[in-house]
Amino acid sequence: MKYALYLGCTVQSDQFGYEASVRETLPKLGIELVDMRGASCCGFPALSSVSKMGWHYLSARNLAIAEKMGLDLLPLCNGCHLSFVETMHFLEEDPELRSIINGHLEREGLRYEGRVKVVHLLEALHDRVGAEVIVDKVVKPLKNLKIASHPGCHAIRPSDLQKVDDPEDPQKLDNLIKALGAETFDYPEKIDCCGSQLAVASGRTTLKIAGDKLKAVKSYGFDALVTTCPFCFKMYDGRQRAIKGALKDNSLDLPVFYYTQLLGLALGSSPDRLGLRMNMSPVDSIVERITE
Amino acid sequence: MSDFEPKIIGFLCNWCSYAGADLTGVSRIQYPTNLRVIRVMCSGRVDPPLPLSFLAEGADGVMITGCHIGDCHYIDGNLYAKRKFGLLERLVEKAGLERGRVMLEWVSASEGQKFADVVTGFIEMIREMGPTPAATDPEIRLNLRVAQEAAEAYRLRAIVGKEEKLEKKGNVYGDKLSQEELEKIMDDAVELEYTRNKIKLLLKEPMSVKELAKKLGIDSKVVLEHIVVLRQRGWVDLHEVRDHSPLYKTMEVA
Amino acid sequence: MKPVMVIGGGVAGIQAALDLADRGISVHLVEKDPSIGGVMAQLDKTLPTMDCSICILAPKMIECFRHPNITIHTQSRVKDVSGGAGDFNVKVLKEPRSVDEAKCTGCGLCTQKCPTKVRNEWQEGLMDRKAIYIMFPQAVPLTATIDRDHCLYFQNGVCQLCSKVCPAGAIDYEQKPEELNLNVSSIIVATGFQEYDPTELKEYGYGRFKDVLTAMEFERLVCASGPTGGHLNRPSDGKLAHRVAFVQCVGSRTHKKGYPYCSSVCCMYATKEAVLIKEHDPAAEVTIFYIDLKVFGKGFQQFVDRAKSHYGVSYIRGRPGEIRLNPLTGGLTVWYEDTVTGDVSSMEADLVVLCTTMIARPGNKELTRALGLELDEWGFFKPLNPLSNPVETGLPGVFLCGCSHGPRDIPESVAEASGAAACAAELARRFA
Amino acid sequence: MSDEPRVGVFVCHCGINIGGYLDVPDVVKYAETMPGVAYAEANLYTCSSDGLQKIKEAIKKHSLNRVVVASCTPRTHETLFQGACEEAGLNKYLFEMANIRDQCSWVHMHERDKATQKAKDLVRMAVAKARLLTPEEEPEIDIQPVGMVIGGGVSGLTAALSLANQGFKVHLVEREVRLGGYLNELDRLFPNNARAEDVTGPLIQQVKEAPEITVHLNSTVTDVKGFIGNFDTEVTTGEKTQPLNVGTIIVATGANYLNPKGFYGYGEVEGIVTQLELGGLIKEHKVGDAKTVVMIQCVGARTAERPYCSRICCSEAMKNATLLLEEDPRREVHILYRDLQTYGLEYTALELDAKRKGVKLIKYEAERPPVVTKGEKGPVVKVFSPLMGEELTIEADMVVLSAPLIPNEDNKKLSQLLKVPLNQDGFFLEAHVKLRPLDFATDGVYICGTAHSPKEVAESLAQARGAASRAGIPMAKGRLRTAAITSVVDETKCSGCGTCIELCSYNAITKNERGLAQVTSAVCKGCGVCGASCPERAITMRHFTNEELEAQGLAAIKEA
Repeated sequence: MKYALYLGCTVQSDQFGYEASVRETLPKLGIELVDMRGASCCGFPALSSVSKMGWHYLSARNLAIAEKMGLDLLPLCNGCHLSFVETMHFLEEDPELRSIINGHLEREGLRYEGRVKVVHLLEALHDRVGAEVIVDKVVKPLKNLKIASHPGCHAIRPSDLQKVDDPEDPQKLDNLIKALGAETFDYPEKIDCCGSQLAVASGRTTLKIAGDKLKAVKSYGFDALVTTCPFCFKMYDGRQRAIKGALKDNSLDLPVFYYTQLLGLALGSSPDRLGLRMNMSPVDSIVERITE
Repeated sequence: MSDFEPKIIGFLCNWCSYAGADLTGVSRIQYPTNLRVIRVMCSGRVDPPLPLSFLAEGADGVMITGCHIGDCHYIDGNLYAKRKFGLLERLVEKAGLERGRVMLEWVSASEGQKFADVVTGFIEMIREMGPTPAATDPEIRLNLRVAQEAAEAYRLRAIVGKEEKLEKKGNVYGDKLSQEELEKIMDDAVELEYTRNKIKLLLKEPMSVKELAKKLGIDSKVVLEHIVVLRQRGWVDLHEVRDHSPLYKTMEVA
Repeated sequence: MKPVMVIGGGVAGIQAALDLADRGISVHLVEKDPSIGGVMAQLDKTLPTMDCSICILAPKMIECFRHPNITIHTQSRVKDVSGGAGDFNVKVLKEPRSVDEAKCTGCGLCTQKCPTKVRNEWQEGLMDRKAIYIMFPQAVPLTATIDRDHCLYFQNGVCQLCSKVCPAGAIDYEQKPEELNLNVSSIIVATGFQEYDPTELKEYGYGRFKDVLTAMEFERLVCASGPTGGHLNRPSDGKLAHRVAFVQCVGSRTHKKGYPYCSSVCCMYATKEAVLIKEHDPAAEVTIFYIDLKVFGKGFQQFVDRAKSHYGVSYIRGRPGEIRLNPLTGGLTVWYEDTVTGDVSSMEADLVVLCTTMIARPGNKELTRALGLELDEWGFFKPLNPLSNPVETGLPGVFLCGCSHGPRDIPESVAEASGAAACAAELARRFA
Repeated sequence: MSDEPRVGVFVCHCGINIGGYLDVPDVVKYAETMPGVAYAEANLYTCSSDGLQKIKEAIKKHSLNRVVVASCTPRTHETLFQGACEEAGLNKYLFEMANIRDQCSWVHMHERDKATQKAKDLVRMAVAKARLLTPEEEPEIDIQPVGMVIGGGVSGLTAALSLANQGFKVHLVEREVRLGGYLNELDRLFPNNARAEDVTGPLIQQVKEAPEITVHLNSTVTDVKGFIGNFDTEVTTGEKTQPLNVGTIIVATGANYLNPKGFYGYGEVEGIVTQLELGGLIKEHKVGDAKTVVMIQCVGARTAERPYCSRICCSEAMKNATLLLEEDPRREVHILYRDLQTYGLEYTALELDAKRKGVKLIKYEAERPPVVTKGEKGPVVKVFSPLMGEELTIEADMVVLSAPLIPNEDNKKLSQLLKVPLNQDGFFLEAHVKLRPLDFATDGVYICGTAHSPKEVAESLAQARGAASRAGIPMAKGRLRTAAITSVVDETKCSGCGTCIELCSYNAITKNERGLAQVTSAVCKGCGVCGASCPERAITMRHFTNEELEAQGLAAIKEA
C-alpha cells in the first residue's frame, strides 16, 4: 500500500503532532508514504470562497501531481479531502471547466485526467488495512478507556459526494477505536460540527458550539475525544482553554487526540515520536495510563 | 369465607364479548371457574327481570358485557343495555343487595386479556361481599321478586325505553332532558313502583293499611295513596272490613 | 357460470369474493400467506369509529371460509395465466403446509410443544412464533403450518415433536407442492401493499434505536393481542411510553430516498394511533409531525378536530431532520423545524413512530409477467384509465381493487372490491 | 316431533384440548342423568366427519328431538353441527351448544375438578335451554329483479349500466331534463385532462341504448313503501305520478357546489371567479391576458360551520393552474392553500407537475386567511405566509375561489322517504364506515358517488360499480332467506305505545292498521332490543325467548 501523502496547510503550519504520528504509525501498518514534490494548498476554504476557478485549479493541480506520481492521494485533512472530492466532481460534470483548468496546468507540464483516487485516512485504515489487522498489531491495548469518536463533518458530508462513511451513522472511526482495545459508543452529538468554520464570522458562537460538544462528551463519561481532522482538532485541543473562558466552565478538561496518536501508543511508539507533547489539552494522565 | 365459591352468571353479546371470551381461551389466559355464560345476540337483549330472578334464586352476582360504545353490531344496542342496567342497579339496591352484585362492562373481540381481568375482578369483588343474602334471608328473596315484578311492569319499562330518545331527540314537545333530570325521574319512578309492587306482593295475604305501613316501614298515608293507585290499576281490591279497618288483597288475575 | 379468481385475501379480496359468491358465482380466493385477512387483521382499531379491526373483519373471514361458493387457496401463488376474458387458464402453485387441513382442528398443541423459535412476522417481529405455527388466533383457515426453513425436521431430520403431540394426526411431512390448473372467467387483483422499510433513512435511527417503530409495529404494540397485551411498554426497556412522537411522510413525498407520492392514509392512522395512546394514558404527550394534514376523507377533519380538542393531541408542521438517542437515559430526541413558527427545536420522546408509506408488493412483478400486464414505475398495477376506468386494466377480464394499484384506505378498497366484483359479474354473464 | 323433549348430548374431547383438562366421561355420565336427556356420548372430535355421522345416527336411533354439543365455540362450529341435525331431519333451531373448550378447559387448565364441574353446569344450562327450543323457519321472500337508480350523473349512469349488464331491469330517475349531472358544467377533468363530455357522452349513449334501462327525466321519487325485494315507489314526472315496484334502490343523487357569495368579495369585486367558472373560461380561452392568477383553497370549507374537507379542490386547482400555464407560460399562478390534499399516485403527480410548470404554492393558516380587496387594475390579495414569516401582497388580474361540494338540498327529503340517515354534514350515511361503505343499514338501499361525500370522478365510478354489485346480489338470487332469529309481537299484549319502533335501528317495526306493532322479519336483525324494552313484554325473540334464557340461568344456579 503506497500513497502520495498530502499534508495540507494546517498540518504543515501548526499540527506537527498529526504529521509526526502519521509518519510514525502508518508504515507500521505496511503503508508506504511518498511525499508530493511541489504540492500546494488545496484552495479550501479561503480561496474557494472568493474564486471557484482558483480553488479548482489548486485542487486539480495537486490531483494532477498525484496522477503523475501514479499513486492514490492520501490527504490528512478532512477539509483538503472534501476539496479534492468536490473538484473531481465538478471537473467530471463540467468538461469545459476541466479543459480550462488543464490549460493552466499544462504550463507546468501537468494534466488532470481523473484517474487519481483520493483516499481518506479513515478509508486507508479501515477499508484497506482493516481493523482486524490493527488488532493483531496492538501491543499496548487501550484498556478501560472510553473514547468518543468525532469523524468531523467534511469526512462524511455532503452525503451524495462523500462516501468515506455513512453521513448519518458513521462507524469507521469507532471501529478503529475499538481495534485499539478502547471502548466507544454512539452519542447524540457524535456528528455535530466542531464550529471551526464559523471562527472567522463569530468567535463566540464557534467556542459555544465546540464547548457544548465537549461538555456533552464529558457528560457521557468519555475519557477523551479522538478525530482525524486538524481543523476539528484545533478547536477541541488548541482552543480548549479559550472555550473554558467563554463558557466560564473550568471543569471542561477533556483530553483530545489524533487517532494516529492513540494508534501509535497502542502500537508501542513512544509519546515523543507521536508529537503528544504538542497537544494542548490535558492528555498526559491518559498517555501514562497507556504507556506504563 | 375462603371456601366460598360465588355463583356468577354472565350475559355475553355474541359479536364482541363472547368472541373476546373465546380469544381468552385461544390465548390460554386463565381465570377463576365461577362464571357461567349465557350467550345473547346483543347486550341490549338483557331484560332486567332476568338478572333479578337469578339473584332471587341465589346467584351471587350477574355480569353483562357487550361491545364498546360505537362498536355495537346492531348500531346502538349497547346504548340501550346501558339504560336497562341503570334500572337494574337501582332495583338491586332497593331490594337490599349491594349494587356491585351486578356489573356492566364493554369487552371487544380482541380483548382476551381484558375479559379475563374483568371476570377475575368481578369474582374477587363478589368474594369480598360474601354469599348473597338472598340465599339465607327470605325477606331479601321476596324483595328481589318485588324488584323483578317492578321491572316487568309497564311504567319503569316505558321510561327506560324512552330515555335514550328523551335525552337525544327530546319529547313530543321537542324539549330534551339532561342526564341528571333523567336520573331523577328514574329514581322517583323506581321508588314508587318498587313500593307498589311490594304492596301488591304482600297483599297476597289480606292486610290493613296499618299492617302494611308497619311491614313496609313507611307512613300509612303514603301507603293509602299507593293503595288508591293500585286499585285504579286493578291490582288490588278491598277484601273485607275487619273491625272497622278495611283489609286489601291482591286480585287473582291482575 | 365459470368461477372467478380473486388474488389476495386481504379485506379487498375478501369483499370481492363475498360479493361474487353471495350472488352465486363460485370463487377461487388465492392467498400467499397461511391465512386470509391481510394487513387489516393486524391493525388494532380502525378510524374514525375506533372499531376493533379484527372484530369487524373476522366475521367476514369466517364467512369466506364457510361459504359454499368460495374455495380458499392459502400459501398459493399464481404462476402462469393463459387465455383471455371469459376463459382464463390459471396455474396456481400451492406450497405444502405439512399439515392436513382436513384433520387439523387448530388446537395449537403443536405450536406449544415445538422447540424452535422464529421471528413472528405477523407480530411485526415484536414477538416470536414457533416453526410450526398458526398465523394468528383468528386465522382462517384455523390450521397450523410448518415453516420448513426453520423446522428442525426439515433442516436436519430430527425432532418430529409436532407429529408426536398432534391428537388429530394432522402433521404430514410428506406433503408436496401442489399445482392447480383453474379455468376462470375473470381475475380480480387484490394483492394489497406492504410497508416501506425505513432502515435506509439513517437519520431516523430505525433499526439502530429500539424505540423507533414503524406504524405497523406500533399497531401490534398497542393491540390487546400484541406482545404487551396492548400496554405501551417501549421495546428497549419495557418502560411505559409517555411521550410519543409520530413522524409523517417517512419514505413518501420525497425525491431522494423513498417515493414521491403521498401515501394517502398516514395522517389519519397516525391520528388514530395518537388517540389510542391518549385513551390508554390521557396524560401522555403525543405529537404528530406532518407536512400537509390529509383530511380529505369522510369525517376525517372532524376526527382530527376531536383528536386536538378532546384528546389534546398536538400537531407540528415540519418533517423532523434527525432522531437521536441519549446513551445514558435511553431517551430519544426529535430534532425538527416548526415551519409555521420557523423555530428549529427539539423534543424528548420515549417512543417515535415512523408513519411509513405504502409501497407495492414485490410479488406484483411475477404476477404481471404471468398476466402480461405492465406495472407503473413504482410497481403498482395500472388501471385502464385513471379517470374513467379505475378498476379495469389493459387486459380485458382482469380487474383491480384495493392497494394493488396505489395507496388507499379500507372503505375505498372495499368499495372498489365490490366494483371489481360487479365487473366480474357483468363479464361472467356475458360469457355464460 | 313429539313435544316430550328427548335431548341428545355429545361431549367432545377435542383431542386433549378438553379431555386433557377436565373429565369428559364424568360429564357424559352426569348428562345422562339430566331430565329430558335421552342419550349422551363422548367423541374424540365431534366436528370430524365421523363425529357428525354419530350425531345423525343417534338422532335416528334414539329418536332425539333436541341436540346439544358440548365442545368449542358456536361462533365457528354451530352451523356445522346444525347442518348435521338438518341432514338427520331435525330442524336446526333445535340445536344448542355448550362452550366447554374456549370458555372452560382452555381457561381453567390447572383446576381439573372445578373445570369438570363448570362443564357439567354449562351442559345442564344448554340442556335446560334445549328442552324449550322450538323449530324455526327461515321464511323466503321474492326479490323483484328490478333496480332503481336515483340520479343521472356519472355515478347513476354507471350504476344503471352495471345493473343492466348484470341482466336487471333498471329505472333511472333524473331530476333534471338531461343526463350527465354536474359533469355537464365541467370541461377538463383531472388527473388526465380528459374532456367531461368524453366521459359522460359514451355513458349516456349506452344508457339510452340499453333495453333494460328506462330513463325518467325531469322526475323525482315522491314515495317509498315496503322493504328489500319489494319497494313500492312512486315517481313523479311533472304533473303525473306513476307507481314503480322495484327490488333495490341505489342513491346516486350527487352533490352541489357552494356558491361562495360573501367570501373574499366574490360577486362584489371584479375579477373573482370560482374554479368551476374558471374551467368554463379556460374552455372558451377567455382567460385572456390575465397574467397574475391567485387561487384560494378551502373557501367555506374546513370551517366551524362546514368542517369537512371537500377532497377534490386541491387537485382541481392544480389541474386548472397547470392548464393556465400551458396556455401562457408567462403567467404567474399562485395557489393559496392550508393543507395540500393531493394524495395517492395520480393526484400527487398533478401537484408535482404543477410545481414543475412553475405554479407557486403559498400556505396560509386558517387563523389568518388571505384578504382580497379592490385595487386599481384588479383584485389585490394580501396573505401572510408563515413559511416566509411575512405578509405578501399580490396584485392579481384574477382571483379563483375553490368552493367545496355541499350536500344536495333535497337529501333530507329523500333520506326520510328511504328511512336512511344523513351524517352531520348532510351527506348520506352508510351502514358502516369501514366495511359497508356502499350499503345503508336498511337492506336493499345503496349509496354511491358524491351523495356519499365529496370525491373524484374515478372514485365515484368505482363506487357506482360497487353499489351495483351490492344491489345485484339479492336480485341475482331472486329469493332472500330471511333470518329466523327475529322478534315476534303478541298482538294481544301490544298496547301500540311505539317504544319498539323508536328503538329499532333497522326500521323493522311499524304500526299496523290497528295501531299495533308489527315486525317485518325480512328486515329484523334479531338483536332483541325491542323485546327487552317492550313495556308490555309483548315482544319475544325467537330462539332467545325469556323462558329459554331464564331456564338457562336458573339451571346454572341449581340442579333442576
